[in-house]
Amino acid sequence: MVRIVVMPPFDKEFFGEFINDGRLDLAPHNLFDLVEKLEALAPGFAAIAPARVHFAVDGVLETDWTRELAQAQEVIVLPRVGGG
Amino acid sequence: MSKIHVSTTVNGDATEYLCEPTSSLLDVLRDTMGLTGSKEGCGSGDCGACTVVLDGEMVCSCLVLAAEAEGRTVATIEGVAEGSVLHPVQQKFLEHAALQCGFCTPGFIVAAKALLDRNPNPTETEVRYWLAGNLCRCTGYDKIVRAVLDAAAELRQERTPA
Amino acid sequence: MPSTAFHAPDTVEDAVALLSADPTARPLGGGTDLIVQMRSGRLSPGAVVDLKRIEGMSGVRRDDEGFVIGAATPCTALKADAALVAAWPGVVEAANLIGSVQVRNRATMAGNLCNASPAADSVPALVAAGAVCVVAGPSGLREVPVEAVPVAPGKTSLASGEFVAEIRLPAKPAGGGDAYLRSTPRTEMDIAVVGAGVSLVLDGEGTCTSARIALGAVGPTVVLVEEAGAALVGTKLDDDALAAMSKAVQAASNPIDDKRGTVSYRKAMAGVLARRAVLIAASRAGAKA
Amino acid sequence: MNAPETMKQFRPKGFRHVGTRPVRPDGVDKVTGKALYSPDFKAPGMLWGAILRSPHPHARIISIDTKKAEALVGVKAVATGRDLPTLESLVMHVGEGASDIVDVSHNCLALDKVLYEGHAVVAVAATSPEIAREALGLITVEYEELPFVLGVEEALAEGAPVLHDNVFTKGVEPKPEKPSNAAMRVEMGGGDVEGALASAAATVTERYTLEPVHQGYIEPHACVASWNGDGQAQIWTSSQGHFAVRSLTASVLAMPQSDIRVTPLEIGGGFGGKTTIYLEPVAMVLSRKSGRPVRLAMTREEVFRATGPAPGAVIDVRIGADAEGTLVAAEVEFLYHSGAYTANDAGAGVSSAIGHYRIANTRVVGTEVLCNRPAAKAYRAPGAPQVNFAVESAIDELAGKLGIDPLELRLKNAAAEGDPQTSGLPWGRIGWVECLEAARAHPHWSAPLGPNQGRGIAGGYWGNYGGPSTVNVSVAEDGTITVATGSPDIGGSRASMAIMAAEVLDVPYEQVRSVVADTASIGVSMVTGGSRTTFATGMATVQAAEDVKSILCQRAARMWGVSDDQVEWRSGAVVCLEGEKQGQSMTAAAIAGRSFHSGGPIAAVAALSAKGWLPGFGVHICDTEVDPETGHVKIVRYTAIQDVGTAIHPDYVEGQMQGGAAQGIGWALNEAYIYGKNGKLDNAGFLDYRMPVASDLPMIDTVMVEVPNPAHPYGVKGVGEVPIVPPLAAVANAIHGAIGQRLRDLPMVPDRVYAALHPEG
Repeated sequence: MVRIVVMPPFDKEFFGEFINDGRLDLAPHNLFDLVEKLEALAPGFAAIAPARVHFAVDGVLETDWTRELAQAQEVIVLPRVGGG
Repeated sequence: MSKIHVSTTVNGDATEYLCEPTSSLLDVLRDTMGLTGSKEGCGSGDCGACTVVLDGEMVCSCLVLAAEAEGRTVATIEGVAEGSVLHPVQQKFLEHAALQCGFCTPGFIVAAKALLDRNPNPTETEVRYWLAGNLCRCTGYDKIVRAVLDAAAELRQERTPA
Repeated sequence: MPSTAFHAPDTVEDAVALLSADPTARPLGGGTDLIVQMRSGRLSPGAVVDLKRIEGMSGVRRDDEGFVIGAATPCTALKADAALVAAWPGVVEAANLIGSVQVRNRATMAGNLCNASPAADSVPALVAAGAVCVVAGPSGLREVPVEAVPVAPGKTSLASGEFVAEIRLPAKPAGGGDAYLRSTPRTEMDIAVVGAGVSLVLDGEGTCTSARIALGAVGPTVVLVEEAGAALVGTKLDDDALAAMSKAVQAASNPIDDKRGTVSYRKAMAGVLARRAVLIAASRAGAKA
Repeated sequence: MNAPETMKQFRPKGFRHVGTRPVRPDGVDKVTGKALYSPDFKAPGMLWGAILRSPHPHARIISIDTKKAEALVGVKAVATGRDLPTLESLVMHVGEGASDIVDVSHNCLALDKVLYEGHAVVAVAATSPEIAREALGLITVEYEELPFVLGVEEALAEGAPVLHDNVFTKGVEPKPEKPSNAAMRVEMGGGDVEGALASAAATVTERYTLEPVHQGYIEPHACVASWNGDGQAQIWTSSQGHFAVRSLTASVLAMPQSDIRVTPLEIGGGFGGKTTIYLEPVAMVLSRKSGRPVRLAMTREEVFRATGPAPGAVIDVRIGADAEGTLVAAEVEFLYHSGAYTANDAGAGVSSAIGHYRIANTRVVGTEVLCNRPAAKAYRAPGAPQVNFAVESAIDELAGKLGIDPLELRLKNAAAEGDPQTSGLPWGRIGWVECLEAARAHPHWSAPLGPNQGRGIAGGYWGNYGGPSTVNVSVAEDGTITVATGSPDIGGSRASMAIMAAEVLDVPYEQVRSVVADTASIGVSMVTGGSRTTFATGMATVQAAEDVKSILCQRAARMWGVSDDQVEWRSGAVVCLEGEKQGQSMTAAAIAGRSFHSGGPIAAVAALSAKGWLPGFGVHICDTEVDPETGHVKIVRYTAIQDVGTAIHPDYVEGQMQGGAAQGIGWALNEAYIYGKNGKLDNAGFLDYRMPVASDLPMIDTVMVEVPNPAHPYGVKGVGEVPIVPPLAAVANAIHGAIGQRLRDLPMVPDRVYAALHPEG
């Protein structure tokens, strides 16, 4: 199981009822799989994820969603910040 | 209203053009003559990107009617270098990285050259006030002012051979 | 869209005729207001009459009474006339606060006056100096005090077919000095939030024998504050006199709140700038610091 | 946090090119007026477009009559919002910040409602600009005026006019049942803020406000589009990302991206404001209708009225420390102007507010608020300067209450590598402490002050970014190198790319030329924004140059008949290490000259999504002199200190620091969108939108602190955005130092400073 921590605004926007102790426990094999699993919980998440979401795997932002999560402890789902 | 025929001199070349009575000199330079080095940043004389020298004085070409140029002489950024040899102001802008996007640069160079043509040894404050009609949003002016002061020093050296 | 004709007459008479023929026609001096207004669509004159090809319209000359400044004389050209600078430094400085160098190489005091902005920089200085306009029109030439030209923002007292041909400044009076100061958020390229022009005369003892104080941007037109001048006359510009002058200036200020400043700030600045300008004018008049 | 060991790429060694200051390759064109910017481009047979814009801040479009305009001789096409396809909602992140493509479309041409004064309604194309403008005057639009709202608090008030009936606040639970102007709410933090504030030795509770400001690039938006009947199109435009222009335009027009070729023209400044589109789909539609290329160009007034300002804000801060100056709690709640459509700055505001301090108890809440202003768009570190102004002012106020030096208070609480950010993620190898220490050691910090002068300090940060870039490095037959990127060069990146490629190949800088290629000539690259180009496109340049180097080595080895490991790249040439050719060397020119007979042309493409970017930190010191009688503020001395990772081309790094500082000073002192009571913008021009001019500023001293990024081969960290973050508070703190009064509302124009000095009026 990987600990999935969903940061605002996505916690309340999508997953409010599923989050216990600030976390979800899922077993995704990579980040694409995670998006699919989150979409199953909250339809609409997958559509906005590429534009609005960043993932951090064990504390490091990861832009490669094929990244294997077999060894990962924690994935943080946080808002993507745009630059100028 | 029919167009107006104007004979003028641009960068040393005798030139003729037809213009609308309300066209600005900038419009004609850019759209009729293809001299797009002079830029339109505001169209109201507030940014200096269209600075040219008209009969020896620098002006915003967006605030000159093209018809007014009859019989006058106009100097634009395209005439600052002598052939492929850059004017010291141009050279110093490159050496000091005094441009980032470069859009305001032609106006600054024409204005800076106009300053050094009459004041070979300006102070930093004089440079800053002289160039206050030219807006730059990229550089914070620091490297521009340094480039102009350095160009002035080089021009002074050229004028007084050792 | 009505089209605009362009004319560049050689004589005052031709210019008057062209302007009289079309009430929407506008004289063109430096164009730094007119062309902006045309390009923005605020103004669509039927004709533009360029005054710069008329002889005598550009440049400064002396006559028996003082200085004659052609209507098409750009502000920077005023600085080149040493006698004018020596006599009326406040007027020359005021004209050279307008816009940028590029703008001042075109802009004229006559245009600054006829644009009729209450914030025009050169106008308070001209009013304080007692300048007079020579207005050309269908019935010939007439003289008008500068302060009588603007009547409201954007409106002048000039009749159809008339234009300002000259601005006349008197010779510098003995013991005279003038100054103009303005407040702007930026150091350059700005419109006066408040402007104050002062012209005064001191006698050999340092007593003020006459004073004219004019303010910009504190009312619909530039105002000549006679009470403020009167507060200085007969004094040696001591603190009490300056305070009375500032008070009179503030009392005469009736500004608006707008994007450039608030009523309270404008009133306060009118007093501060007038006092500072008086001190500069006095020092130019030869007062001992 | 730092990238894992596997991503470590930094090669600390003596550089030959990195850190030098050569002239940029595009320099001569730019000082001679030859460089072609957006408004300079002409296509044969081109028509001139113009756009009719809404005179109302909020209104329903009842009808549009364009018949008279269409009948005008010379008018070739007229377009309204009805000419754009109806789209399904789709959030895209092609530029910087996410936008719903439906909003992008409606912002290009309004459909049923206009949402701000200046909103585009009808476009025409004609044979001359004069005819196009005349045609606009012949169009009749019937509006039903609606109540409008400009302020963020007013927009959230009960009974406020609601801009969109399909916006339900994102990020709140339960989901709202009614639409509102609160587009999105983001909250982060943890711990017991109330408890910690109650026990703090000193607290500051204040409100800070800012007005929207414009990016202020000098080049107005412009483009030329040519859309043929077969569906293929070309667009010539300047932007911060021509691939973003392509994907957004294709999405708005529901057409394949490969049918659009976007050629990037030189860009005259962007600062975030050119990461989106306004004109391109409109010019495309006009071109399709007329069968001719069409130019659309904005006037300066249109730029102000219709393109993205940065959001203004209302920000409430509560912050407390114990008697020793350890920060114990901070709460920041802010409302950002989103303008006409949902913008993106709240999330960045939340993560940019207080993450630079170690604080156990925090709560940061940001809300995006819709209002009848132009849609807010990215502006250099979007969302950060506003909230930083509030927090860094409050820190200064707290230092005053505690009697602790403001620099020491910051240093005492400064977050370092491993400390948590607001999101909980640990900081990587950041240089914040190093910047504060550099500030303390700088002579400016201890220089004496004159009468009426004051000194302020502030620190700030920006997260930076990596992301997708494509670079093609190719070798000409004579051995010279061309680097083609998909990243628009907005301030010298061609020079930086050439430096990095020359460094890899160990050849003279002049032997490498760098260009920006069009969308058909290079792979997809994200916008030049987010301070990502030198980092991410630089990483791709290094990788492609490395690949080219490998190919050159392989070719030489094959020509010598040795194996690849028997050759080595030294000083810009391949050297044979073994065999009968041992000691011989072959230059790139020698290899490339024979490349056609040794396997073909030599080139390599690197297409990557760069990871391992690190945030940047800056500390600015500002001295002001205030005229106590007039409230005029003069900046008398300014020093910007920043962790830049490694400065590839130091001139352009300094230039970013100076330019960002100048923009921040403008924001602090003078810049603001000023509206009339009628809901119309009152200062849509450079005369009354008062950006700093040369005489307003002193020299801006820079100190580049280099704490290299372990994940980049040359240690690069983004530098462009950080420097606009600290100046707002640095100036406010300096004014406080000069006059003993605190200004909490920007801009700090003379009449506000005067009012602070003379509260009696």
